[in-house]
Amino acid sequence: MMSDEPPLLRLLEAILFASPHPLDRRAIAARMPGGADVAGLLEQLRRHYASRGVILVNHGGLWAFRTAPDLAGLLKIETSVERKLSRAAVETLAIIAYHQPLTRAEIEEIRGVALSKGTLDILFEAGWIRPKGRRRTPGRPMTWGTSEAFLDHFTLASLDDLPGIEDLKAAGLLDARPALASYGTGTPDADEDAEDGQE
Amino acid sequence: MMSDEPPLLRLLEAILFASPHPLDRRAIAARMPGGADVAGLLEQLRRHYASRGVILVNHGGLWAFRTAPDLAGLLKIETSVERKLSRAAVETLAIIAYHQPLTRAEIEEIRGVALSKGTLDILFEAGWIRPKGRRRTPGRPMTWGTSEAFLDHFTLASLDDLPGIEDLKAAGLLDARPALASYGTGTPDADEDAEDGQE
Amino acid sequence: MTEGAATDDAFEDAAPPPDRLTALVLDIDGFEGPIDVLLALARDQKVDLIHVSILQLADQFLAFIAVARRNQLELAADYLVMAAWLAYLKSRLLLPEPRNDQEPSGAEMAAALQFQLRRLEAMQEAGRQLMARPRLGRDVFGRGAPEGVDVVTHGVFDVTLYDLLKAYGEHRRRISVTTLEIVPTELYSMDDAIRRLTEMLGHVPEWTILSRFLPTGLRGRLLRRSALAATFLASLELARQGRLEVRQEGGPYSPIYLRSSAQ
Repeated sequence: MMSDEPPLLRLLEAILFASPHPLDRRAIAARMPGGADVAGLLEQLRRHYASRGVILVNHGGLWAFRTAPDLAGLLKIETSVERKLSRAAVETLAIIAYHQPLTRAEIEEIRGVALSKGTLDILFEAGWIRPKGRRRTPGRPMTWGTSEAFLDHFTLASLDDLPGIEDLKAAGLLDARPALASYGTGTPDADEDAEDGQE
Repeated sequence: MMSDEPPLLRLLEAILFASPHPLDRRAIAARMPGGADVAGLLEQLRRHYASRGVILVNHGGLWAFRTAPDLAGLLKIETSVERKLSRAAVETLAIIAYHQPLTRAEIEEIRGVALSKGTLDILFEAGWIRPKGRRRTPGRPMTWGTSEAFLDHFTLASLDDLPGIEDLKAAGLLDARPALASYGTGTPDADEDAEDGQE
Repeated sequence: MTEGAATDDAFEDAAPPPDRLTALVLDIDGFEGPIDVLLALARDQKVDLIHVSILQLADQFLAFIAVARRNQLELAADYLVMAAWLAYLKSRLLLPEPRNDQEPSGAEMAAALQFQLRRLEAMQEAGRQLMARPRLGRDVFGRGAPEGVDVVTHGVFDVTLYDLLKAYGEHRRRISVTTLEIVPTELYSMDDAIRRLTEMLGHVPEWTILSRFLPTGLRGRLLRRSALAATFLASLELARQGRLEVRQEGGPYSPIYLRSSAQ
């Protein structure tokens, strides 16, 4: 009854099962004999698991086994109590996800209110957002974007998978467009970072 | 292509996969709908995985998925992969990143405490710091800076992408209790007052 | 392009009932600023935001502010800024547009407000949908007991960028606190001066110049000057208690002499 499976597929399966975190193709290839068709094997493995209770997912180029989402209600796994995110944090996360990369001042402009100090910190600590380089504008403000862990956590294959993103794009709601601030309501009193007063 | 697998088998598979420790039959039954033939399902699942890279093992009545023993050599499984870096080392790395190039003595001056012997060695072995030439001062001390691998690990495009002090402040990382502050309970002023008052 | 007096007639009867405004005012802490309140008011119009009446919205917001005032509720400044802006927008929408005006037209301002509201509504909805997705650690799970494989590209240490920046932040905070603590100890305190003077008092029956009472071996100009000031103040305090006498002849800046009280 042994091993009708090709050896490389078994090895790939074992590597992904054993890894404590998702792996990209390069990390997988480094564990496999040279010349292995990693992409092909991954696809083969993904298909094998597609209908099972554990599935192989690809989130932003990182591969990992996960329990099937449709079992969510049935699985009673003892989890650490999850801290509920504040409304401000949820909104801020959505804004960063859909508009990235963007600066703190731009987040505040979209929300029409100053960000309280801990909001970005909570999202950063959760590992969902990260700095994405500086804007080439005066003051060179820092921009923020989402991380790979964000895709993994919210079970998104890529940013294109964000709920409703196509519709939002088509409706022009993701356009960088000066909103109220440029018509004289003034920016929210963003305390210290007056640096990006680019209006 | 979905679910030719019986639902209970899928659930069992997910339970065993997600469990942080091996489970006995009673613990499994407690997580399944009443009346499920746990013994039969376990045997069915064991057979399915028998020839794969991951197998279902039963050790003393406790069930768990394990990578197939014949692959162990190829996997080079290590007992503890993710070591925690000491606080002193993380801080030292941060100081090198922000102030480079700088000498060991300068690191100690900035931190206000002597560096313990291994700290720089650990960072060097991790590949995150590297010598950056000698200072043209008496004794010609060696200076340190961060490496390409450092940028890689922290997925920074360049050193310029490290947030500035203002960014850290804005993100709440310079606050005593950033998480609390965001809920409006933090009163950072109070601490400072207390310190001034003691003379 | 968005607004005209004609379209507003349709909403004439749709003014929000006063208790709705009162409810909003009482719930003010549940809102994330004036735009959020505007969004709630706009939803009350029960039309797609594209068709919302900006003019009516402005009226509703101004009515909301009035209710807040009547309830003696202190509103943050940005609510008042928004109210002023909406009042201005209203006048721009109602009055004929002046020719060759550099200012944005009322219609442009209304369009900007409408865009802002639609974008915020879209983001709030996106946030809800995001949170409703199957989530790792809640709905889907990774391997509970990974055996661990040496992962080549990820290094050995489990340190995130957050950890790194947090460490630096804590370091900065600590050194800023240290600076605060060092400065005061550089000064010679009045308590020290009183203690020192009291100890010396019994031994100075004759007039002795103040500088002789200063502690020796003080380093730094600031410290010496603070010692002089503290000792002088201490001498006044002890003179008030009747324990020593102070004498200065020749007006300001001339030498000051001390001696023990004759008792």
